[in-house]
Amino acid sequence: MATMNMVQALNSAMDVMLARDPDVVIFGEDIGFFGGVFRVTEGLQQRYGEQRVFDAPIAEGGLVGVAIGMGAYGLRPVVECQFADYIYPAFDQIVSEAARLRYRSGGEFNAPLTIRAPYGGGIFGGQTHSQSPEGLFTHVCGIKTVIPSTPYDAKGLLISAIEDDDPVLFFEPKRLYSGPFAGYHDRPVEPWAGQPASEVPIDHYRVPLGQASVVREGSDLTILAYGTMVHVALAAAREAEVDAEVIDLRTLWPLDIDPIVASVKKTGRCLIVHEATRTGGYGAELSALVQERCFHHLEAPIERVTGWDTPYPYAFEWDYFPGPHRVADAIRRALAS
Amino acid sequence: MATMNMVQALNSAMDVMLARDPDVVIFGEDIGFFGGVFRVTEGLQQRYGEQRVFDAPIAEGGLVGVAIGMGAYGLRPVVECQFADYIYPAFDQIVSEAARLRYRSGGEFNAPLTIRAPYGGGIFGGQTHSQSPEGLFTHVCGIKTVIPSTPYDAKGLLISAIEDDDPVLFFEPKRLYSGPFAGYHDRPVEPWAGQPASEVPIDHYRVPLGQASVVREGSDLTILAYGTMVHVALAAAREAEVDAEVIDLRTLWPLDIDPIVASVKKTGRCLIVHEATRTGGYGAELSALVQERCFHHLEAPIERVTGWDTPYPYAFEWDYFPGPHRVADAIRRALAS
Amino acid sequence: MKNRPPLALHIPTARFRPGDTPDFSYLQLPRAGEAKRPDVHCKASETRELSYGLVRVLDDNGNAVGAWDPKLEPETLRRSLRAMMLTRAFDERMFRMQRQGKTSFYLKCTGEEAVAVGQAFALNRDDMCFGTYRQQGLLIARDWPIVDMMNQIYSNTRDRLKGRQLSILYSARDAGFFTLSGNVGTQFPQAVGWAMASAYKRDRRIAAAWIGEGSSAEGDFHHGLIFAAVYRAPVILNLVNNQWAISSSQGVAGGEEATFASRAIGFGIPGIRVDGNDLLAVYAVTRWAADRARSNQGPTLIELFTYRVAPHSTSDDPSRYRPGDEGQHWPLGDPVDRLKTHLIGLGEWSDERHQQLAADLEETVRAANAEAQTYGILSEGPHHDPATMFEDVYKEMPWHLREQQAELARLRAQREEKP
Amino acid sequence: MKNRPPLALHIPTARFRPGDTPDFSYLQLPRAGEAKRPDVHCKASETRELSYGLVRVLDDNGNAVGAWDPKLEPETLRRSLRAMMLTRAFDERMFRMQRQGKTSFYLKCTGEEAVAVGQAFALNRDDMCFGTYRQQGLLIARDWPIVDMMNQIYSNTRDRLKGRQLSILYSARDAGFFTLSGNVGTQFPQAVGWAMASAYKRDRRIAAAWIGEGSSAEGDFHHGLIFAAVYRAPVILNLVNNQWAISSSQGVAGGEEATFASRAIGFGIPGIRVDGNDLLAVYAVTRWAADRARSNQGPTLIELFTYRVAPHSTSDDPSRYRPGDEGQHWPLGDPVDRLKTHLIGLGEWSDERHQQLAADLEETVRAANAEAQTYGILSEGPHHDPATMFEDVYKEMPWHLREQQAELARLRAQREEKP
Ligand SMILES: Cc1ncc(C[n+]2csc(CCOP(=O)(O)OP(=O)(O)O)c2C)c(N)n1
Ligand SMILES: Cc1ncc(C[n+]2csc(CCOP(=O)(O)OP(=O)(O)O)c2C)c(N)n1
Ligand SMILES: [Mg+2]
Ligand SMILES: [Mg+2]
Repeated sequence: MATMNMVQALNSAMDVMLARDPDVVIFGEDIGFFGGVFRVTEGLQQRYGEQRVFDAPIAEGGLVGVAIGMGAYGLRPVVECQFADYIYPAFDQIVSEAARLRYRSGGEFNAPLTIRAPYGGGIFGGQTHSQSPEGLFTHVCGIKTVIPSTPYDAKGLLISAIEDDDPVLFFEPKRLYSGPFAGYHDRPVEPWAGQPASEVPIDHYRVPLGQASVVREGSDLTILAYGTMVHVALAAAREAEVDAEVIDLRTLWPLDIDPIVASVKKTGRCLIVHEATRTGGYGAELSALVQERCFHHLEAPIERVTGWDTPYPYAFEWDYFPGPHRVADAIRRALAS
Repeated sequence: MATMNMVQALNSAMDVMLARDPDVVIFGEDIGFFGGVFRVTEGLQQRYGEQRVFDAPIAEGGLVGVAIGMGAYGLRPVVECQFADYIYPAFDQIVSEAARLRYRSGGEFNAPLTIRAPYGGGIFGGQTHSQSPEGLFTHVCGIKTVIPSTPYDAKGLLISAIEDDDPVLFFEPKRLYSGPFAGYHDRPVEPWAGQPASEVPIDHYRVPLGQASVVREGSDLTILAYGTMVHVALAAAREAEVDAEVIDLRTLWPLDIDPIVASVKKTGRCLIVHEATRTGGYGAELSALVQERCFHHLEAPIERVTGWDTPYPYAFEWDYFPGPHRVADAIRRALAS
Repeated sequence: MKNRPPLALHIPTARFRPGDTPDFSYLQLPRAGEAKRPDVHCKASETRELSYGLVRVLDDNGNAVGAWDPKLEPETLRRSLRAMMLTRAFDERMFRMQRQGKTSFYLKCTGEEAVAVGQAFALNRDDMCFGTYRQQGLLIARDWPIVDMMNQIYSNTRDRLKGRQLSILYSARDAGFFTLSGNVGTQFPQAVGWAMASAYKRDRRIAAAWIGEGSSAEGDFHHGLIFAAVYRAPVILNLVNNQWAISSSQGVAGGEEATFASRAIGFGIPGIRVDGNDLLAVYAVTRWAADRARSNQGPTLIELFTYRVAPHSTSDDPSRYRPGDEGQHWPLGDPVDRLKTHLIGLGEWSDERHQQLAADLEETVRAANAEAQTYGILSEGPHHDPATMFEDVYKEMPWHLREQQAELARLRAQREEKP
Repeated sequence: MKNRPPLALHIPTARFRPGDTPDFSYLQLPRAGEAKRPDVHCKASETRELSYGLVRVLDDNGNAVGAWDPKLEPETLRRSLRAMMLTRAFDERMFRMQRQGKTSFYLKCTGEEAVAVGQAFALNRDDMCFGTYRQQGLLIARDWPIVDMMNQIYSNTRDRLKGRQLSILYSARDAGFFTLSGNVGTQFPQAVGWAMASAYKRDRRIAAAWIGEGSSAEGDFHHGLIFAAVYRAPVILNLVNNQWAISSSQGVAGGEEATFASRAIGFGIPGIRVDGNDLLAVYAVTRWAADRARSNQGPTLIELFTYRVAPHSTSDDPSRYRPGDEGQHWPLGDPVDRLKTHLIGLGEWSDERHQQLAADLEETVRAANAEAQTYGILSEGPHHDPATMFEDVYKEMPWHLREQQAELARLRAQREEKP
């Protein structure tokens, strides 16, 4: 066990996998000698050499296309997309290729690659360093989408993602890299140290893909969240002083549906929160699924609290970010009706 | 007035706009001399010259990037993406650029471009000539998404799209090009001729963006559909012998919400149908919106009938396509509960 | 500069359209044997001239001349000829089958057979090929059973792709043939990645990728070149310039002012332009690039200069955009005829043997087609069980696909009940 | 070929890392004045040598030599010098403001000032520029009010971008400056489209685009070149090779084996490599390309060979990946010093006037900064009304954004009530 923030935990996951599996290679923009703009790959090139951890040209479509070919050969490439906002040039290679390889080849070829990308706001990065594009990928069959909310989960999930034989999109909540963040931007920054979830095994372990975790049991309503918003949801429940059940999805797709359905049937109320824009976001799918499966147990409309349907406006970060105040407000509304 | 199939109606829309507005230019793969693989631009280069209607290199990202620059100059480019399945290489230019230009420049620049793309199955085109990617774009703020279901609407909507000052994605249901199709693949093909909606004015007219149309009034349940599925929904209602209200969305986003809410409040039941894959599809947003706004009027769970969550499997087209039989089955289920 | 005329937009146009008489004399074709053959270990800059020229081995009389003559055994030449002829016979028959409605789509490589066949012979059997839909010759040259190819075209019960993939978009791992994509260009960086992996594993296998001149406008082409050049990947990057991309002439892809081979120059890798209808030249250039890649000298870009005699596909009607007889005017002839003439010139072949072989291949294809149809055809089946459409989306089927699989089963059962 | 060693993967590495002593002697730099200057109407092929060479006008003593000397008026030279010095002073102050927490992000172009400034002077005021985040010199050279730039950096009440856009990602239509994107490369095909539109309208304005050598790996770069070449768009495509892309050396972008200018060759357009720290050379080459574009000869690719003296941005720490003094070793000197020396050599400038100008500009920037801050700063405001964040997503605000705007208003009111 060691105390790790999320950056260290992710670094440790890749360290462990590089050590265990000679077929793991890691590449991306500035991830080699420099160790990545968020330092997530720091020291890995020095430890495992340039053949296994190296810088790549600035061409996300090339990164993923090349990784697909490596995967077809038999390697397990892990590529970093410097910001989730820059994943779009790779969209065709992800959607038309990585996601389709196994299917269209009748199982002859597959793309066991992991694409890591920091996502979400909270660092004053403006429109192009704050996006949450997960909803564009959960609509695409053939890929898995994973988002951790703690250092412990981050390492265990990333190891599972690298070992998985299907392509995995691994979005990292950059605002959680150095500490848990509940949306109180005006309070002093908390470090991970001291949080139970920052106690991370040094060695190999897995947090299985496709398993949600109930991070708070409760009876008043169910809150579905992932990434940064898990911490916001917990804070909001405290603010609203309700006995909320908070579920951290961890893997967005394939979704762990059973605990969600069980919880909503128990509480009769459901609130979905994410930072991504509202319309057509992943919250819509969650809302539809819960409505289809819990219709007769619902006592109030399923609510969504999300980012507004605008680009992430630089100077208005805290009016945009769906913080605890907004989530608490929605909780009260859900309980009132 | 003339009798037109959808190809002719779309061609007429561009013909009219080329004649009216010297700033309209049209380009894309094989759309010039040849007139497009679906003949939608047939004769336009001959009529308006190579300067205004021309072939472009096979690079969808380039097509859209170039169109954005033309739009910023002051033209109204209309680009054809040969199949919606090939729009992904242009994803970054659409999502990060066209959709953002007005916002990020404080209104100094905008991208008044129209992207046409045939979408959907029904022609044995396999995985890469059958896709319905609309759900990837309805999640993106700053763009409008339009899908016609008849020749009359196709022309009027395309004219509105070209005249619109925001970027518009215009998906054309390729299975409807030559005739209405209700999903009865084993019956003889019907032509548009004879259908009221094939009576199309020769001159300029608009079907406004953002307005749905109630194509069938009814009281038993509300069916939300667009494109090919409008015809399937009507047929399914007949099969199930129910008095369904069928709403053709025509513009997916910005959505015409009021008639939808009014209808569901009246019928108490809602069925959403689309050909696109289910998970995270546009149907999820429709389900969430209806549930949020009509919760207390709902007598049964909102149902979705969609394409399965797999690539479009070539040989199993008719097991994949959500035809009238499947929709009718869902109607009965909705009315039973 | 005041009274300078205003700006004007240049729009490239095809030289010949329906009604015109094709005249390719504007092509300055170097004579066969003229091109220099630099050492395999040379600096890329020493190959610059080759990207503007045209490597040709067979002269107009069918003699092999010059430094690029690969000096192949007659037996190898006969096997190459056979593979080209089989490819053509296969194409003809399958095209007819589509016209008869037995499948929905087919695509021929007529006139371009020397590309895939010549290159397949120059590569090792275990080198991985990332082709386009027009390299069926790779599978045939590697003796892949044509019945298996037909099974895919018919999506029948023996189709290894289980009816999921459009006709002709083959996948044959055991033939070193990567799963074909319907999206043009994507295979280019993938081939480079495969080659990088092979180098990383200190393997000896190389990769080869193909792309059409039209598709080379896609960003994937650029990404492939960059990664190949930066990491000196052991890969051969082939650009097949068959003059047409559906209805668009190669000028629309940037071929008006420069050769496609010269795209290599800006990346510091060799670019070689070769007569794609000359099997010996194709073999020699490919072999040069393969040896270079195997000796860690990195990638080569090869432009295969040829002509698309066939329509783009069964969905296409070339008479709408090019003269019907344009193919006959193509100055570089037909790859089968040229190799045949060469072999006869060597005294290693004859018209009789040629006719006999053609007849044998005709029969081979007929028999294979008859067999394949016993396993089903697209229009009438039988196919795989529709339930299999939910498999292989993921390695393990998640709950939602199991639900959808059950739902389909329920609906099908329902339909059986009341027809 | 049997006992050949196995394959191996080549990984490009930066020549110098922290601790190393930089030594740029490996760069074979042609002498100033050496490069030939072909006629503006020449065939692209006549410029090939220029894409491997380096156009230099100012020699080591600051004299202008050779055919490329643009023979600029002393007044133009002084205005260029002033623009470069103002750009540098502006950068220094804004960098400090970020360090003081008054904005969240800033990015300098130190050492590269001659690129944007020299090119701005070679273009017409109404030519449209599609720059990157490192061409702030374009705005300054076009006398755009620096207070307006600061208002954007501070996202204050006078920010024309209404607080929506990251610091320094300017938009200034009236200065012929296209809205900057955070996504590298996207502006390349856009500039080509703008130029095509200008040609289509028989206008006289041309477009210019900039991209970093690192970003030139993006498919957008390829798309820009293809469309520009195919339609002979009146556009200047500038690639700024400042040796670094954040921590990655230009080798990672493909610069090890070829110059970036030579990327033009494969498209049949001129490619010219120029000393980016030599304002006269930059001006001359840009002017050549502009005249060529204006006379319907199409695009030119210019590689501006320079060095990124500044950190990538305020978020960057170069000491982690390159020697701290690497910039001092750069053999092509500092653009400001070199132009200053040249002007003094002409007897048109002096150290005194230089110091005076530096002091004046210092004061200009200080005063502008003071003024801008009276309109607000990012960290403390005031900003535009948050309600404006819902505007300009679409031309007219749809119902869902009106609802969200009202919801935000309600929440903010709520917060006022109980702080
Ligand atoms: C990304 C993408 N865009 C467009 C298409 C449609 N399309 C299929 S083949 C083709 C022409 C390709 O021409 P070329 O690359 O020259 O290959 P050829 O057919 O001549 O062998 C086009 C435009 C596609 N399949 N994928
Ligand atoms: C599509 C995209 N990918 C990655 C990034 C992150 N990024 C910003 S600047 C930069 C380096 C660019 O280097 P270069 O093009 O050489 O320009 P320079 O900074 O040297 O001026 C990177 C990788 C981005 N902004 N956009
Ligand atoms: Mg072609
Ligand atoms: Mg750079």
